[in-house]
Amino acid sequence: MARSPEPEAPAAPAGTDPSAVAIDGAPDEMAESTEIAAEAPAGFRVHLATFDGPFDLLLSLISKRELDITEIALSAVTDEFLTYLRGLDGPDELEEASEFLVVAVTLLDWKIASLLPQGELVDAEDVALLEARDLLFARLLQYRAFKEASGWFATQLAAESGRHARSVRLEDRFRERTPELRWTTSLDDFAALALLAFTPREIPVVGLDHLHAPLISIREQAAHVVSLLRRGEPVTFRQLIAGADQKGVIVARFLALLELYRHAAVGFEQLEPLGELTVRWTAENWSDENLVNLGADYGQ
Amino acid sequence: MDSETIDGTDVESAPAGIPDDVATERALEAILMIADEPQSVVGLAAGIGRPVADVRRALAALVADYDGVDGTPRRGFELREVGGGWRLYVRGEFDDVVRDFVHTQSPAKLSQAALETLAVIAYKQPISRGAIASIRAVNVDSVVRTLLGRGLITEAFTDSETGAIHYATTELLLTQLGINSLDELPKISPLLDDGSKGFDDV
Amino acid sequence: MDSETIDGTDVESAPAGIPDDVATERALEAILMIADEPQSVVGLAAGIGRPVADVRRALAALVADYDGVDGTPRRGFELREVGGGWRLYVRGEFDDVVRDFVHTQSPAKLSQAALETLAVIAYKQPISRGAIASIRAVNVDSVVRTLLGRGLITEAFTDSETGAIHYATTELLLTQLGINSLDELPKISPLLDDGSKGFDDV
Repeated sequence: MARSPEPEAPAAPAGTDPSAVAIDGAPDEMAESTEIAAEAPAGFRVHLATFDGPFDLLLSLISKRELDITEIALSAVTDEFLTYLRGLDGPDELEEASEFLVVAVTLLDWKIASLLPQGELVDAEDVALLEARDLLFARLLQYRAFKEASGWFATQLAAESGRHARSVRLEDRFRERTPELRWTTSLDDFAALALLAFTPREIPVVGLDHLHAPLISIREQAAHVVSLLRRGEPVTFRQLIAGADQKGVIVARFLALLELYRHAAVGFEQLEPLGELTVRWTAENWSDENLVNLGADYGQ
Repeated sequence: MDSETIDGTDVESAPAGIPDDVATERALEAILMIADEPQSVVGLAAGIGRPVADVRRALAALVADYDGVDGTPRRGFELREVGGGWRLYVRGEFDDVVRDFVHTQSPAKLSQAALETLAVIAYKQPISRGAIASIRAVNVDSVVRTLLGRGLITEAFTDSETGAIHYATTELLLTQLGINSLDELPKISPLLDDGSKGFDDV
Repeated sequence: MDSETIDGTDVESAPAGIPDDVATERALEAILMIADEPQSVVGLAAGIGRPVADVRRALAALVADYDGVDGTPRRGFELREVGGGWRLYVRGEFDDVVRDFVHTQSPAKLSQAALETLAVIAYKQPISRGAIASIRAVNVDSVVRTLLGRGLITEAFTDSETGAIHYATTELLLTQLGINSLDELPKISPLLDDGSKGFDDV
């Protein structure tokens, strides 16, 4: 299914690189179908009120940069995302943090798929790699399709709510023919119904169900990463995540690396595209106090 | 033309009016189709921004139209003036068909939606339709009509300011529940107290 | 049909629905006058004791009649097929005029999250909450609750193995969208077909 989605993509203009097309089409449509930051001409902005889910963010990042996601410079997007997170304040931090982990998982999947072929994914597994990459691509396309459809739903619901159907009080002469009421609700059931009715419909929940692991501290994982790297020898990312039995731990170590990179504490080396990623300790003045603030952007 | 007829008092109240080329009959049909209560001629005239005399003429024309006096079909409904207002009714000769239809269509049991709405009214009475709708997060108009029709609720009073009708439960509900007074309703207050905070704006 | 249901006890009330010389259209008009929700063709046919094909023809004739296609007046109301049945509506161009005469409480608009979830359910039904969540990549519990509460979706079935509840959309949703069946949803299948290959495990 490698490149199959594009030809059918409704927004795809003809004659461009197919893998880029679907995403190229995104910016304008995104501006219409979502309120995400579309009005901000410069600078990356996401309005919290409408921020909803990692795909939203990925889509807006991608559409803003007009990048082909299969060749996207992930680090640029990640940096941008970190900057965005850094600018956040207010009571939504916890939610942001959890949402971020979801985004990070997606980014990580993506990164693994596109940049970090580790272990058994090397060489002949390029095909599988492409598929994994396109799976993400397909997911984004699918999500976008539903998002566009939701615009149609909104329009229809709004239009129809202005329509008036005949719905009038039954004339008395017909009322008498209504069958006699059969009451089968007990007093307790009645009270239970009231309880049900008074229960607020939308209870604000931080969506964590999809993370099957407990929240993992980026700071703790950073400490682990730092302890490995400070020995001085370059370490591959594969080594860094060796023994990690939870996806969340891998994510957190990945995030920790990004954070450390931002503090200029580590450097990356990759000899060839999709090659092994080597991490090197580059900090000149590092104290463990730096660890204390690490991950603060994620509400930790 | 529109503005003169309502003596320019409140241009906004009849922004819709209707375009000059639309027959008064058509606009009246639209209103009569959704009107629950008989509509006065003056009210109709104000609503569509046409002179009272024109509305009167159009109503007479509609009556004749629906009655089929000029070779038009004699409709299954008719326009009648009842209690000082105009409303669409089922034409008398179809009463039997409609009665049977109502009989077979109306369920003997209340729907889940109706029961929930009834419970809301029982615990929060007197309560307006708008307040019920906010709690239930759905349009409750037809359900409230059903409950009224079943005699389980009644119109307690009309708010003099907002004009909103407030509903209360009846003796019949108490009988059905097997209790003597509303005090005997099981207490759900802890949650109600908590929940109600969110409904203050209702 | 009526006669069976009342086993001949009351010959007057429903000898055979309506007299033979009464046009089906007229009886339908009478019933549509009191209908509170969309009426299915079959239900209408049973109600007036006329064949389904006849009812279908008559409904089409009424639509044309009210729309004024054959030189008849274009009425202020129209007959629409929505949400799996037929119902009288105010003609769209009179919605503004009519607004002041109805005091319906429309519930709050759905959030973007609810709209997207609704779209996912509409296109992929029946679908479990987990599957929705993995498409939207967020937790959808509260949104699903909202949609259930509004009657826009319903619990279609529970998977006997996993215990996962699968959701489907309701006729009320169709009504509120102003469409008659899911076939009228805009086509997004080209995109989905490609994307869905990867989601078999979802």
